[in-house]
Amino acid sequence: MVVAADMRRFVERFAELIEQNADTLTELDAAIGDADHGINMRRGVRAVLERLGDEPTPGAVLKTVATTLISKVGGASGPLYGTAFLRASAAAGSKESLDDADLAALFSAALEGLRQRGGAQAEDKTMIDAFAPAVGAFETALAQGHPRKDALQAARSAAYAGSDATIDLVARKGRASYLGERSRGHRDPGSFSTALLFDAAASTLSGDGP
Amino acid sequence: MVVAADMRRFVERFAELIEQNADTLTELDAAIGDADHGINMRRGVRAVLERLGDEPTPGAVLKTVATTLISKVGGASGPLYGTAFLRASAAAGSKESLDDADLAALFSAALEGLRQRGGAQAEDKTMIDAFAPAVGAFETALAQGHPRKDALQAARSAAYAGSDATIDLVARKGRASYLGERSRGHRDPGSFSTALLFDAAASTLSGDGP
Amino acid sequence: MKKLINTIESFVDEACEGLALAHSDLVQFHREPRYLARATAPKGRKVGLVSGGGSGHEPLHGGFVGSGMLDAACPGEVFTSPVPDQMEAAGRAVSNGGGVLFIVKNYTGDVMNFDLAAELLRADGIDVRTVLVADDVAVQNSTWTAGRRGVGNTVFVEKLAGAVAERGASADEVERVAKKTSEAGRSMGMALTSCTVPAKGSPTFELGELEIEIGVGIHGEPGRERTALVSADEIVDRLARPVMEDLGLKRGDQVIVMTNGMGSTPLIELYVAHRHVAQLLSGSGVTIVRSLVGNYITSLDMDGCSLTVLRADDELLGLWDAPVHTPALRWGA
Amino acid sequence: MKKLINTIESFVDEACEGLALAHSDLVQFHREPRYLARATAPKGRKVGLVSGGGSGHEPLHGGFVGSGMLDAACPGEVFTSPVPDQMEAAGRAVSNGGGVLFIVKNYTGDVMNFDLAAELLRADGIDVRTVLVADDVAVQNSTWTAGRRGVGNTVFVEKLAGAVAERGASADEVERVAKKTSEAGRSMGMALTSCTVPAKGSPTFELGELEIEIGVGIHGEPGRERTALVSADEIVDRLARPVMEDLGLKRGDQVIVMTNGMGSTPLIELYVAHRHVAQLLSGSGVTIVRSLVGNYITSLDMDGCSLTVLRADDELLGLWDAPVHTPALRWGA
Ligand SMILES: Nc1ncnc2c1ncn2[C@@H]1O[C@H](COP(=O)(O)OP(=O)(O)O)[C@@H](O)[C@H]1O
Ligand SMILES: Nc1ncnc2c1ncn2[C@@H]1O[C@H](COP(=O)(O)OP(=O)(O)O)[C@@H](O)[C@H]1O
Ligand SMILES: [Mg+2]
Ligand SMILES: [Mg+2]
Ligand SMILES: [Mg+2]
Ligand SMILES: [Mg+2]
Repeated sequence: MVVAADMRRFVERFAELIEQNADTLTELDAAIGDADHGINMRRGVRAVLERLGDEPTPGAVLKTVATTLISKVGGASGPLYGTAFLRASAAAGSKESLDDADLAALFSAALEGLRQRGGAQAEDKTMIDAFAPAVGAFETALAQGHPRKDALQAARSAAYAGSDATIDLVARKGRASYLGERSRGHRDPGSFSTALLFDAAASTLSGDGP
Repeated sequence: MVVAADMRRFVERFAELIEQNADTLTELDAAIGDADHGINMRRGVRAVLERLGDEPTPGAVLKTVATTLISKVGGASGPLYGTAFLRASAAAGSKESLDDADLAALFSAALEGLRQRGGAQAEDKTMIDAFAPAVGAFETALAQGHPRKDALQAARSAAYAGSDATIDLVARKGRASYLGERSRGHRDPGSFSTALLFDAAASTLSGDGP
Repeated sequence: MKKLINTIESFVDEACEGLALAHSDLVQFHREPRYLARATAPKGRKVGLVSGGGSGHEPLHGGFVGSGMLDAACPGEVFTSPVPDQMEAAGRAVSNGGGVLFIVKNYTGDVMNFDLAAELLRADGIDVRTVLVADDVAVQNSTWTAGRRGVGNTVFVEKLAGAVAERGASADEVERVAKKTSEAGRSMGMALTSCTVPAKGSPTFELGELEIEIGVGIHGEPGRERTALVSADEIVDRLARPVMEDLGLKRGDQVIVMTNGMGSTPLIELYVAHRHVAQLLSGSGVTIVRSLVGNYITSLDMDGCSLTVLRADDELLGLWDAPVHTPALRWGA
Repeated sequence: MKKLINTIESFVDEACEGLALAHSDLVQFHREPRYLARATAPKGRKVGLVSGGGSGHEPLHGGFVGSGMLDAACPGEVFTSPVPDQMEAAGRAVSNGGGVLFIVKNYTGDVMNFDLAAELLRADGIDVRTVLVADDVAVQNSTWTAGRRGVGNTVFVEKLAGAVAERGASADEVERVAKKTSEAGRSMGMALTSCTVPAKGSPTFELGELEIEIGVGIHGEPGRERTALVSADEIVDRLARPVMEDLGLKRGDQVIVMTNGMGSTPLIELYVAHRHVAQLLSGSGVTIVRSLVGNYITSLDMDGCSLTVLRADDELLGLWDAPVHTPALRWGA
């Protein structure tokens, strides 16, 4: 079961991965965007760590993350990740602990929020291309009876693979879309931060403690 | 004797030396001025070559040079060289040919014009520091009975030596004076173009033909 | 990275403070959430004009706050769209019963953040309209992409919508003028050098000693093509032709033109560029009725220029000539 | 060298053409000899104001031709003072029986070329006065040198002398105001990078990645010291303290301030600098009554800034607020 403390560890791990990869994210954005994705995400997770208090439930933790990202990140990624976390928080409701099905519902609500906010489809070369496969892989693994830990690993791998696959795509949403064909050959920065998100989830939400 | 054709050759040789040394003059000016002395002088001598026609007398040649420099060079060097040539032209008057004494008078009138126009004294680190020694050396050599050719060589050497000596001076006139002590250690660009002027004179005004 | 900067974190706030100090009669600075608003609120039920976007494009938008133009501007971090809190607070501050118009450059981030703010304001019963500026012809348009980037025409939209709002026009009317202006303008830019985002500390892109980027975005986004350094006239040709074509300019058309510097371009060079802009347009029988030459929408320290052409009928021209009094644009006042 | 330029030879002429095309209502361009004059001659026996100097400092001087400021400007080659023919022709064109005032930045070349022109005009019976601007405190003053360089205060002298001339004041009166302004202003500048003169094609001086030049001249002349890159606030300290000291500013003094960009400095950075300028002055009990922040006297593509402070009594402040309508400075019109 995932409790508030697990969710906090997840957020902290995500923040850590963003710190470690901020320059990479910015470099990726420099190639096909405006060179700020790592800076944006880092500003966001730092603010999250500052604001995170003793939220009682996983949903409350996610809510703090959501509102902080919305009011601190800006850019495209702020409202997108903000909306994803907000929907995840709503899906988690006020439950004290989340089981596998809750987690699946939470992921899929987050994905749905991303889609609605950004209007992007698969293969538009956005964070959707990492997020959707990750959510799919998680659900499939659970459906096949794998333990949550393995399902999270599957989600993590699918997210990285999805991010890898953005390299060959031509962007149709976000700043990179202005490049048309010239966006091909570069990884989408948001897909990579999404992979980091599922990476953080895999190492913190397996439900077997820290 | 110096006739109009000699004076034209002098001007052409001066123009040639300026062309060859334009970058050097500009580099010198970059160090303690505004990096345009070579550019200014080149613009001036090119305009002179375009305008020079079939002036009948040495004085007329000098007059064309003077008015062209004044209306084409700008900067400090335009009015300074312009005034020098104008005074030289006045000293030459309408004579068809100039003897040693005429030449000495012409040089000294030019120097006087420079002094009046710019108000600079010896050791102010200006073209005066090449011009005055050159004129002095010319007069001394003639007084000692040396032939004009040798006197011109003496003027040439004195001009280059005078220019060398500006390196150790602190500028008190012109743009370089704004640097105070920091102007020391650099050659004054105008003193070097003046040395080129006497260099050109030495090889063209000796009165023994081209 | 060499800049006049104290810390990366305080950069935008300090610039806003400096602006408000230099123009305290016109603009005041609200720190949390960050926005710049007119020092003196206009009287009556005037439609409130709010714009904003990433910082680094100065004088856009803060330099256009004042009578006859914006009521408030929301500066984001450098090249990062502002957050909804800012537009919400600014919108609330300038809403006077007459409604609020958001002028938004068409970037995904800006659009989403302004949308979130509009949702919040509407929930409180405030009438919020949004006009998108999407004038960069460097980007090939297509319905299934994010559309064109918003660049120089933003200045024109802010001026003309600002003028009609100042006259006390209704929200419908202000929205109409803003949309009409947005549709009547096209732009294209180019870079001689990259810009350097302070937080990144190194140039966004690399250009060779003799390379230029044609169609560059105002955040250093790559453009249509990277090509060899050519003369000012050739550069202007490559900007002006797509702009004129896309706008479908014909003989007899009247235009307002902006030859804009990207931030590090000396004015003397902008005038050299503008000369050929004027030659090209006149050569095509187009009449330039008004011109702006200078830095109006910049990209930090990028060297380069952009061209914006607005087809102006008598209505737009009249609004252009209406008094404006802001830090960066002023006449008739 | 990357510039918006066609040929080195045509550079200045083309920029003048561009200026005149962009502001044909204000300025007309005379090619041979080169000067920019008002498009519409002022009425009556107004004193004609003529300034000029090397090009590369735009908008100075051409951008200040118009009502309430200059009658004509004589642009030399880049960083090279104009030739006497130009000032003679411009002086003749604007002399209307009321006399002519030459506003000359204190550089040997400028002084001598303007002097020659004045001699020629006086020979024709025209009353020519000259005011020298010599405000750069980076240069230690001394009676036996060429004196201080003329920099930012030129903008103030042109504005205030222009305002009083526009009111129809006599040559004596215009000269008095010009001299008074010239004496009441001080400046100092700094460079983050060198400028590149087109004809030379490479930077005038070399600065290391983390070096700056304090007290630089507007032609890239070396300044007081070369030092390590420091914060914007420290840079402003090093400019403002010598300026304030030299001006002998005391509590209660009123000043007009200009935080000026050297050509390639982004406006956002100038505002960061201006913030501290304002803080320092207010902190000393000095009241800033008016401010200019932007590019007013530049050095081609140099990155850096300069500060000009003018002690302004009520007379000068009133003249400052008088209407001005030029390409680069406009209010009340
Ligand atoms: N419409 C969209 N839907 C989903 N993701 C998007 C959309 N637009 C942009 N993104 C994502 O946002 C990322 C860029 O984020 P960021 O650089 O922080 O914002 P900005 O583009 O405003 O600078 C892109 O790499 C992409 O993954
Ligand atoms: N007052 C003066 N008297 C004599 N020579 C001077 C004076 N001022 C400057 N010069 C000379 O002029 C030279 C600079 O010429 P130039 O670079 O063409 O003009 P500017 O200084 O206006 O850029 C100096 O090197 C110096 O020799
Ligand atoms: Mg980005
Ligand atoms: Mg020089
Ligand atoms: Mg961004
Ligand atoms: Mg010079």
